[in-house]
Amino acid sequence: MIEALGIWVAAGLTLAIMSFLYGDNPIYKFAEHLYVGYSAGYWLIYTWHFTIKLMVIQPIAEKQPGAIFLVIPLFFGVLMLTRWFPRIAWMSRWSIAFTVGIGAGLTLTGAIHGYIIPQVKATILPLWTGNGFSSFNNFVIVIGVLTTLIYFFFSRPHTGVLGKTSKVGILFIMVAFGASFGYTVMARISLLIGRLDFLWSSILKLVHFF
Amino acid sequence: MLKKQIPLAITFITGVIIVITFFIPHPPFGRLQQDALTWYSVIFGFTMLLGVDSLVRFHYRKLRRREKGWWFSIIFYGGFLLSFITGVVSEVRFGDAFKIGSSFMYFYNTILIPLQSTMFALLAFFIASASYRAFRARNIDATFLLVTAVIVMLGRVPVGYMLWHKLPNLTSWILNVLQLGPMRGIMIGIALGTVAMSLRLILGIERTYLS
Amino acid sequence: MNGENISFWEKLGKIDRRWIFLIIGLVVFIPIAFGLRMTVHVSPAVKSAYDTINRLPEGSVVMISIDYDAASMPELQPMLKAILRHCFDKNLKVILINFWPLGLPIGNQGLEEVAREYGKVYGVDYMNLGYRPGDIAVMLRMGTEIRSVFYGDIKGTPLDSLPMMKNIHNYDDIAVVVGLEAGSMGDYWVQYVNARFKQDMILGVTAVMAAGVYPYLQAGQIKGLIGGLKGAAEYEKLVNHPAFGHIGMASQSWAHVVIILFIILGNIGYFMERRRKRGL
Amino acid sequence: MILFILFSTITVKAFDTPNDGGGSITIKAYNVPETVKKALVYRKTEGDTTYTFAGVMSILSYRYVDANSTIKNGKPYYYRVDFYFPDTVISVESDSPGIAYAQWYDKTKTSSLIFLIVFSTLVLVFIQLAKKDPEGLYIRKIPALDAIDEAVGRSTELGKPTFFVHGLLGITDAGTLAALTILRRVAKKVAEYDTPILVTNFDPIVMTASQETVKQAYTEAGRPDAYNEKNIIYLTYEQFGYTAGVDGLMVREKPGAIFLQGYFFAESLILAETGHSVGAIQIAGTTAKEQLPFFVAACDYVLIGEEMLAASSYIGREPVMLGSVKGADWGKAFLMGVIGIGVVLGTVGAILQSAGNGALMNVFEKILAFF
Repeated sequence: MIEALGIWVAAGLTLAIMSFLYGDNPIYKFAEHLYVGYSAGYWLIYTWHFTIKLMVIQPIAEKQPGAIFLVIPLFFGVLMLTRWFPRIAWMSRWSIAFTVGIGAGLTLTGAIHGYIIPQVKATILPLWTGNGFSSFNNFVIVIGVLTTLIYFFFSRPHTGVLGKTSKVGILFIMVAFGASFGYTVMARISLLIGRLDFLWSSILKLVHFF
Repeated sequence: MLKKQIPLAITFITGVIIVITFFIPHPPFGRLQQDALTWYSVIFGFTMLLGVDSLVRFHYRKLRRREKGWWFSIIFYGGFLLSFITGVVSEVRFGDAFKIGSSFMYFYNTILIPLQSTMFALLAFFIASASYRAFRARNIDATFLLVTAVIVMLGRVPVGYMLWHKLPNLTSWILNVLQLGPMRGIMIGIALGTVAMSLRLILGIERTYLS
Repeated sequence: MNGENISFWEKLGKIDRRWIFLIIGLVVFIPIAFGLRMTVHVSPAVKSAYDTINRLPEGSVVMISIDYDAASMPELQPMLKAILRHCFDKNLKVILINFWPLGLPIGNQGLEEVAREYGKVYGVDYMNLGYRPGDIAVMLRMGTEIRSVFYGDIKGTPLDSLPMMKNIHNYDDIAVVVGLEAGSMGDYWVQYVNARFKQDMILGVTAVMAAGVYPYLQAGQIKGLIGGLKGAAEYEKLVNHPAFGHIGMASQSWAHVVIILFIILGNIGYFMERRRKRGL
Repeated sequence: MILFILFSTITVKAFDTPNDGGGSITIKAYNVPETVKKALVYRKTEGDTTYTFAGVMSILSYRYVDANSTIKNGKPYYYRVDFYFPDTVISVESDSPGIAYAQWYDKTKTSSLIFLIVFSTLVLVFIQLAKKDPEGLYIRKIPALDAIDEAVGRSTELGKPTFFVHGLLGITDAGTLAALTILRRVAKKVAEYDTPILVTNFDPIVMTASQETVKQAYTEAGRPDAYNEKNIIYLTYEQFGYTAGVDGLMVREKPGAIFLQGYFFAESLILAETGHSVGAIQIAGTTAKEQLPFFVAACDYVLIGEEMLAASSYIGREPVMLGSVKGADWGKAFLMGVIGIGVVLGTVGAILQSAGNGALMNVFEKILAFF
């Protein structure tokens, strides 16, 4: 019985969200508010369990080495809560500043080590490989990278040679976007297939149930 | 001073330490990047309270003022309390609300999963309407976008193979070669922009939320 | 006569998008309801993923990272099942790990289902690490010792009491990491784990991400790439076990054709209108 | 049965794992015949009489990194590797013990360090130059940023609110920080025109930063009294819950202008199509390369990747900022130079190699390996 109820609820909510395609309506509004409310509560529990309990309480209770350093985020975490008290709310900026500092440091090194170096390395391709077709492919890749980078030059007017190459760059970008879009259509249809398959098998199950 | 200089100093010191320790494997520096991420999560945990508080108040205001559609805010509270209470109960009973078989996970499966998947599946419809409306050969840029999209769309499904048996090969070539350069260019550009932005933040040149 | 034509094309250009929605819905639904199927051709990127796993000696460890939730299940779950079938068929050991907590029950469900088919034993042939928060921090720490983050498995059993885990400590003990990705976790796997620990990786991604992660394949940072439901269908074909991926390909094909027809109609309408405006 | 073949050609070396924080020893085997089926590594240290099992060596790389938690820095460890052949097992001991150390510098990151130094120097130099001589600094046109004022203006004329929808990543993402810069500009215009704004947030930390940003913008516009914190709301930390919520707000409030800024995932198109259906001018910006095509298709203006990250300089037009953009461009030119030189070297090397001279190709491969 409880399983059948689950199927009814799941199938009903699926249809409620789909009704948004027709236009805003009370059924969608119901599902939307339930969704926002339920997931907000879900993530609160999630944060409690996985962040506060597992990352703060457990290491301190077990006296794990290095747990003492948790004082740092606890301090800034509490400072964040000063926003509830308008008079000292400005102190929360310290916490924002700290998170921004962490973010800046990590993304700076991450972008260089994880993106720039490997991708530049992968672009250094010989234009002659002994095979005409793969040589041509390498040529296309190198030109694609360079002209795209030219498009993202900001400090010079895009006129003359720079202008022409950046035009080629934007054409390459459009091809990439088209490819990405075309490729994605597939994924989106797959999702709908998954959902309609679920609806159809739910209907079959419920018919069978009665 | 306290309101502007100190935050700038905090960002500067934190950023510089994290960048330098990236190159030092020796303890205790080698682990600092990982620890910093944990610290970030902890601060995030505290801030979550502020977020939920803002959302709860938003709906409380609607209820109190009896704004249009106010009674949907009751649904919001219903949903919120359902997950919150089953979460607390499961957490107390099992010590872990995420244990398979808890009431918290039951509602997760019956409520959240269908909502999530259906919302995602709406994209199938929107991608069709967006293609219809936006893919017009207005100029040369748009034409390039349109033609590539159509080729790839066809080349990725068996029908494409039936139309022209080389179409999947052409699609593979577009994905592996033609679009690779610009994608990589965009990625390198974003990474460079990110490095420049991070530098500006650490140096205190970029300070959106401060002054 | 001419006047009627113009108004027809103009109307078509501004058609209520709900008609488009209805047609797409029908085109996808009909093959599902009537069980229509289509044949699939294997692409090199998927073949290369298959070969990477196929080459592994018996007993090697494959770590599969479940980095998706219910929303991407239709695309990634068939992939998970096909890869699991391949691993169990070749007597490889499987470790599941999760970076999306919401994917926890989904990954486990797929794992248990396929393991049952092959009569595999938990803790000996496969296991599930579960989830720990911290994303990149977790990935990096597993580079020295898995136990420094995962004290126990998904049920809390200490790792050392699972026979298969006795000799598994870090990435050096893992032959291949397969990331099934619906978000940015795949980038982290490549940028942190592949870059720092030279770990062999395969990515299985939602179709939307596939174009974006192709550079990794070309740069040799990943050994294979499985993209979307089509990729899953291709892998199903390679392991000789057609499943959900195959059923969906018919709906998929017809939906693509219909969308392309829409684009063509839209463009005819656009050019008719432009010609009329020039004429005036 | 274990056969000890004294004259086996296999050798095993144990050495400190380079570029790490200590506590790890690498064991590598050389001259291993291809017929080997598996290789098991055993460890012993001073005071041990027998070897204990350490792990399985990869038979592709013939390398094993022993990072067992018992390994102490500075202490010698002896290793034995058992190689399993179809018909026999050969045990080989390491010729000398391995001793683990912690390193102060990670050599594998030298290329990153060099780039970091070059790039930072360029940015700093151009910032100094810009301070000295602010004349002649240029930044190319970015239409999406020019359209901000127009969009807010039109929304005001129609008597509709302006929406600012944040992306899904936190404040550690550069795109999110750029979104805050754009929010500041939008909020300032909104304050000047005295029109309603609603900022939706996925991440609570971004919410607090948004509140500070909007507050600053209202102060800058001379209207600090009009600032209302309640207009900057958090929705839910769940991807599609957030999407459902924002969509609901869009169809009910019918905004005249919508800004979709930050890092988006699949929800990008749902948001953009719904925004379009309510007739809003939409300006999107993201560093999510996969989502750019959808914004390009469904929105009126789009900031493509790096354009978004240059937004603060474009909007502010302060010499220091423009200087940093110029420095970053030179950094880009430097990278393009590296690619160009590398490609030429590789091509000439490859041609020479096919003519029988592989010297240059060796140099080329060495350079690539350095990266």
